[in-house]
Amino acid sequence: MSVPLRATLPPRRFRISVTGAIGLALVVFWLAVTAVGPMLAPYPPGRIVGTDVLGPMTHAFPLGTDYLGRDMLSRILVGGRYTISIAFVATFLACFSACTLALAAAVKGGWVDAVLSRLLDALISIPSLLFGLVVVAALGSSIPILVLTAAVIYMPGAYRTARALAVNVNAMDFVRVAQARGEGAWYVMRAEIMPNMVLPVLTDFGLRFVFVVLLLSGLSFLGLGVQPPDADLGSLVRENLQGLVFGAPAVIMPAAAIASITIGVNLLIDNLPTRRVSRER
Amino acid sequence: MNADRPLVEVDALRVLARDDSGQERRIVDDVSFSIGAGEVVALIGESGSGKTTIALSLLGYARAGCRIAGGGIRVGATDVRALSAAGLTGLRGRQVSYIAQSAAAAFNPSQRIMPQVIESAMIHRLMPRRAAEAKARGLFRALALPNPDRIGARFPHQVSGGQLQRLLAAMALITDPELVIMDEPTTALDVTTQIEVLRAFKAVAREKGTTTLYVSHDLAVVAQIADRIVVLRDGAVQEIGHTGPLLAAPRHAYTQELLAAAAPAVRMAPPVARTGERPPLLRVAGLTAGYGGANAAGMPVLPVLRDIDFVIQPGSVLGVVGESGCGKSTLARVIAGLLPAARGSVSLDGEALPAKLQDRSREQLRRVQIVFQMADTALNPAHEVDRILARPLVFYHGLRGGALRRRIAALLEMVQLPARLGRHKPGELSGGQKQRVNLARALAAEPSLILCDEVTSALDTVVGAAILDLLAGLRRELDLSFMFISHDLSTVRAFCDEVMILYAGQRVEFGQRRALLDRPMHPYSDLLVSSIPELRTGWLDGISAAHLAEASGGIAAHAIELPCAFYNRCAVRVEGVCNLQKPPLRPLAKGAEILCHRTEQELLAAQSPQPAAVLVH
Amino acid sequence: MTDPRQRRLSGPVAEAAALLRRGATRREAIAWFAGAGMAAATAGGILTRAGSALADTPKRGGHIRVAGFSSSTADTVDPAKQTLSTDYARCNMFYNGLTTLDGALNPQLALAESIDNDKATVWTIKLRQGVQFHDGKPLTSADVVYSLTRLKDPKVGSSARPLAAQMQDIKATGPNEVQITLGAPNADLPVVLGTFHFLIIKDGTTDFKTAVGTGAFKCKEFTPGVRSVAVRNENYWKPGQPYLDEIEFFGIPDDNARVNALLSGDIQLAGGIDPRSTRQVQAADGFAVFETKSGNYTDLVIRLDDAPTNNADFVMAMKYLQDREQMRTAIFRGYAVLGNDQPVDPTNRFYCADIPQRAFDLDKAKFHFQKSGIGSTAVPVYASSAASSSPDMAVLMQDAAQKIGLTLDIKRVPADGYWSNYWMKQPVGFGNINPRPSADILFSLFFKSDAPWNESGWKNEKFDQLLLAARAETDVAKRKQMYCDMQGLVRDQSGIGIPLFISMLDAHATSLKGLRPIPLGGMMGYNFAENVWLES
Amino acid sequence: MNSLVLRLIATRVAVSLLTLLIVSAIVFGATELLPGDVAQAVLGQGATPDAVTALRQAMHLDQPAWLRYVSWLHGLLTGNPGLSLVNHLPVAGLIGGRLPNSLVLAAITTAFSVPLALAIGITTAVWRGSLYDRIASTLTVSAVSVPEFLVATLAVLIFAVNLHWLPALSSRSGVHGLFGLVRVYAMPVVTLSFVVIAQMARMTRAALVNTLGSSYVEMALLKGARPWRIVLRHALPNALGPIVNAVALSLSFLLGGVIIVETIFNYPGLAKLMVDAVATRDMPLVQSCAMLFCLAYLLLVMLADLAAILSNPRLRYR
Repeated sequence: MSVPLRATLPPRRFRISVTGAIGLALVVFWLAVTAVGPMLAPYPPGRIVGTDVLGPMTHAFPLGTDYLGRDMLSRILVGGRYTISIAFVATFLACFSACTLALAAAVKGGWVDAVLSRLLDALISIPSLLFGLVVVAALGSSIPILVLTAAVIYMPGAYRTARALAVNVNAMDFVRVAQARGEGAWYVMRAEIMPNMVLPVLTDFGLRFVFVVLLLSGLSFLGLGVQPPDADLGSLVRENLQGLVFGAPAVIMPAAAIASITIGVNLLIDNLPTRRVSRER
Repeated sequence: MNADRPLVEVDALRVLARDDSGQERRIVDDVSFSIGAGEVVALIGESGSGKTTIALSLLGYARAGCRIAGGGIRVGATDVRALSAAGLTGLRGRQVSYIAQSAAAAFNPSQRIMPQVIESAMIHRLMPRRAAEAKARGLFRALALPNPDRIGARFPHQVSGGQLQRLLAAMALITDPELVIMDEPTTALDVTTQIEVLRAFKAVAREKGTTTLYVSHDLAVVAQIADRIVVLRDGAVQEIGHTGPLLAAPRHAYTQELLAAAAPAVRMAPPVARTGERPPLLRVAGLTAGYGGANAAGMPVLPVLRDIDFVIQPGSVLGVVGESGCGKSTLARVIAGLLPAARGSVSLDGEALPAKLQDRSREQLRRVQIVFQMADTALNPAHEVDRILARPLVFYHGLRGGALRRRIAALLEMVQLPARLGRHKPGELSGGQKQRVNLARALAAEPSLILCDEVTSALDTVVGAAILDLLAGLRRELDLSFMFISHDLSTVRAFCDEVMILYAGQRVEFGQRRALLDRPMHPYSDLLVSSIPELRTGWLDGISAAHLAEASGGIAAHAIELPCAFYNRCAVRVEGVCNLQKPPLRPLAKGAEILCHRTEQELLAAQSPQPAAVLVH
Repeated sequence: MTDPRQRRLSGPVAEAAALLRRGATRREAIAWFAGAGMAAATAGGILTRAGSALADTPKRGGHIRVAGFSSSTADTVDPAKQTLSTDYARCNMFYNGLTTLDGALNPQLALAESIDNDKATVWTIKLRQGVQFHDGKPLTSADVVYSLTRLKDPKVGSSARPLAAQMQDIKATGPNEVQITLGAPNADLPVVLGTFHFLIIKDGTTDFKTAVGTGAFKCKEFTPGVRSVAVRNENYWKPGQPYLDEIEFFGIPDDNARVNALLSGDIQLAGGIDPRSTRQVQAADGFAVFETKSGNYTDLVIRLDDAPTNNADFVMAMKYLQDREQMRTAIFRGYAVLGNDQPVDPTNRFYCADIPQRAFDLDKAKFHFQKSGIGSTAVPVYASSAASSSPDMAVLMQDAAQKIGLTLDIKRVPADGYWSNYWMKQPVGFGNINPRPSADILFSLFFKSDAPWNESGWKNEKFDQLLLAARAETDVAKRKQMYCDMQGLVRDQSGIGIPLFISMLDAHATSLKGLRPIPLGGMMGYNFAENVWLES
Repeated sequence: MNSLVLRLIATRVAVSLLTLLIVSAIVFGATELLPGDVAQAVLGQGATPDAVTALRQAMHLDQPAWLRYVSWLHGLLTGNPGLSLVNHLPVAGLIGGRLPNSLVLAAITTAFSVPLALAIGITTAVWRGSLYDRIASTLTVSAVSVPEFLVATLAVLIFAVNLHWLPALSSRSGVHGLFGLVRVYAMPVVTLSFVVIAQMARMTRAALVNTLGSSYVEMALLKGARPWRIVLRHALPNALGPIVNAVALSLSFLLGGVIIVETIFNYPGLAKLMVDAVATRDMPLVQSCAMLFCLAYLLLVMLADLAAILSNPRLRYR
């Protein structure tokens, strides 16, 4: 038998590429903002501190002022925490529950798979807008409900991806070995299959994270969102949209913040030091 | 061109590969050899010897992560290393063509065969499409492919593996290249199929005078086809010589080692006491199994095994032999409980095992362990070796803490692995190491019976031999029983006490190991045994016509449902009997049972005695 | 997504309805009418069109595209079922009422040639001669009877039904004469007839896929939620009008999109723009902001009928927490007039300038807050874009409250369903009240103890007595004093905080001429169509 | 075609129909959960209890939910989804007026974005690991991470307000010729493409990278095939299944998920119709729109699956 050579360049172990490092830096930066940002805010995010609305960058207001004359830097620092923590938790919930269901569908197969797949197909096909409206109307608005809504909206999509992965891993012999050992379904799902789909699930997580960040401003528009005076980054862009004409930092800065968060997360995930799942054949 | 000058010259070739840590290391180092026009040269070596890398470098190609770093490669008048990207596309498929190991993977599954076969002729604009197709049909004929006029219209999945391999040869030959590279072209094939493919290759090469570089790990195969042999190890040439002398009198120690591994020694346990007071460990009776749910008669829609009976005595090893698709892996899965049988019973120490996994007790599960063929897929790539071994210890024996660690260390020692490997993941281990971990995991359960499914098939001969040694040692030390599944008769012969031969889901022969050595045999067993290439030149050319006809027959459709599954290929079949009546179970004087209408005498008359050279016993 | 600014304009109709429901006596009604400065109507004299002091001479021809702030499948050209300002604007193109309201909200005759009454109970209306519907049928009393009677039908589901129900009998007394008998006297009937729902349709009309009226424009196309195209009615009864040949009217719910459509030249008039967009409009060449000062206000509503907000000190603290000046500049860019926690705006003749303006005063707020004993309990404040700008106002108050140690927990809820689910149902919230024609109507609808929309649940006997007395009082000076007292009572005792009166803002191309404010709403009280022209 | 393929197709269609039934129950249930009803919505600020009751009776809202569900389902099946509660026009007509607009927008966006996404996906897969790959991958993620209302508004400000090249509003009426079509649709289509391209491109890349690593691609290379021939003839046809699936998922967004674009460009499509209907609690319209979106989604996913089945010769020819 000949030496099996990998078809792709092997990644360097414990080393991260330049793009990955950029991603890591962005993510670390935003995690720091999430952790301590609001403490660094020079002004309360709800206070009108400038006489100029949608004002330019000045010494007093490094990122300008918003449509009411509030300090944008403070608002972004606070909004960043909301956006990141809500989007992260919601995406995590979506991906986690999707993986759990997908694993159950793959391992149990048969009617469990059929029922889950049909139900989630039905759920994914319902416009998220209608879903959001119904949730707001029926359950009211709070951060936990916001997180759950975003999670439920993106869960079926994540399920589709995760199920395909889980079915592939489930076909591997080591799963048969575990089953022949007498392991229960939960162990097989958790310990045998899950570790082998972490990476592609993370990639899916990255893109879904972007969608959730953007969904927040949409849901906030429906009245399901972060409560004033605070606002998530998407809503900051939206509420200052009038400033776009003047190129006001109040609209450009939060948009740049969203872009840097999402790009950072995706760069990092795409450049994670990968582990070979199996030798190439 | 100078007539004395060889067609191909490789001079001081050096290929580098980047490993996981980003370091470059030499995988081919200072390799030089030449191939004369019309000559067949074999590159032989084990995994990691660099033989495929060298072969590919003749096409100016290095796989991703590798690069040709130095040396000269000349094919005909072309300096391969000096070629531009466009020059390389002109070389590939035109001057030098390539036959890959797995034809099934080398064919594009979404295209019909003909356009793929003539693709290089089209790319290089050598001839009009019609002419190319006509030429391809000619090659199909020359390669003894069935239905040469229509096989091109089929899709790859509609054609058998042996046929695909020959179609791949046609693909390589369509442009009349100066050099053909065959990379392990028969390794993935069953032995009976290998014969016809090898013969077809050889016939065409001889007829066309094709210059060939034949890459293989199998000395016996190479002996049939090569004029000269280049022995490689770790990317360096060990020995170059003409085939006959090299096989007869290997000079280099490594070549000698290879030759020794090709004819494995028998690893016999002390004969099992057959006093009869111990009941059989495993009894399988009337077993029928398959896939796709049950039909109205309670039979599986896709039956794989039919009416299998056998026993395994405590401490003995049963070899299960057969070609791909005969149901031997399914048998292991049924015994392990992964696939519930449709009919029949499996009992362990006289106690019936429930068909379904869920119904078996943990103790029952513990006593029967299965070891899969592909250690790659059988070991969870996400877990470290320690964790893989710890799980059955915790699960079955409830070990914790220091006891657990000590037991893991003991297991690693038992399979002769260094303890530090415990912290590695399977992806970082070699094939042999992985297979040892695979075994150690089964041993961790302290089972009574281990089902070994082709555990050496994916390994190099030398590595596989070491695994066999390990198994034999374990068997002695631990009083284990094995069911040893293999398509490779020589390993079975070397390790097993009893042998069962399956054909299309039917047990055609069952007996002591001698059953594989002593005549007469079931006609299929005979075909199987005599199809193993012998380590001498001229074996291939000496195969009888009858043998060849049987070898190229191919398994009949729905063979398992026929009274005798082998009927359509059998040289000694009785029309009107074999195709209508179920053959009787016939005990033979050598102590085996066969499923055949022919009597022992009839069979003995039909079978030629085996050449003594192979008989190691 | 639902347009945040979408709100149900009930208009004068509803409050007049409430007035009648309450059972105004003839005397009361007449007094109210007189108070509104419309004594001439009781004399039955001919009302004349207000002379317009127009600098420019109208030009004929041209077509414009106009965008309102909403658009939905609920768009209708059935006058009885109008709910949104876009409906009003559209119906005013196709239909006429018997009267119309002018820039001072006085009724002027339209399809009516004369209106006479007997004790404000039996009203005789003579119709203008020679008026034709768009299909050529002449206007007759049957059309008027049908249009008005229809409003009373519960199956029609008009929000003007309660009001129309007071017209006990509507009958034709001749081909051009209609007699309306009211259940109780109401001198205000000419005003009522000039409001949006009382436009006249053709007798027997049940299908409103298109509009056939007597209006200045004919309906060429109408697709609910998409657009309508109005083309000039050559036979319009007002000589010389309309000026335009065609008006395409549709809704652009997105504020920015509406302004951008105007600035890119796609439309010539954008209705209801955000104060924040005025800078962009003014910065652009050839565009102008059209401001209509009105009594429109967004108010802080504190329910007085339940704990914990039935606490006078808490209410007072909240009133002092309104930084009116900052709201005016930051939220409304100056397009608002300071309010004084009472609903009568400075343009109203009964506005009481003597009451001292309540200022933003943290010290007083703190004093009252500490006295209230609310302590550190967070007080939820419901805000919604349905009550325009209320989330921003809430944010400003929250910040101020924080400085005195009061925690306001803002609950921003969807505009969708706000009026039925949150308004007047939460202890602290916001409302939005559209312009009303008179102080009496405002007080009667929103502040009297038994008012249908007594937002804060305020009950004050003295106020109720004053309100009834003022309605009956004919001495203007005395009456003014009464209204002054009432304004003072509301300011100091009700649970309502009115920081500002908000101007209605539209934006238009400067080539569009003839826009004059009518405080009933933006876009000339939604009756711009027949009054504007394009300058070439 | 053989019986296996027919059976697979039949199963797939049956599954879709079953899902649609589940969806109808969910949609009906969800709309029932919306508080307030059309009577309240119609009356708005002026909703008093007696007025609401009267209007509710007039609209048959007092019937039990299951009865309305059954009659609604029956109506749907017989092609008669009923009358709008708000303006009493047939729902079918209201939807029929908007559907062509939505379909045209979706079709043009598809025609623009799918080739672009495939081109990005293919080129990044072929040059994987290169600088181009990294830049293109980052750009596609950036594109999807910019809120679409920002993209749309910026486009309007630049191309309509400042340059006057394109109209700020997109209306299909009065559009003449290809140039007119391009003018009207340029901005909405580009905005939507920002949203859908990223996922399609990423999935295309992933699927292609997978097949580009296979033996038959290496074999084609060793036959002397040039890169584009390898990609188009050998890799792409085998990656078709996952690609078509990703395209279908992205396209399903183009019917119901385009509310922001419809709002900003004032384009009279179905998404806006449904939002209006929700605001006015016009349930027959909400339900029919929702069902239409679900149907479109299921149809697209089903077509993708069927395409995957039919493009696989292993299933077609046995």
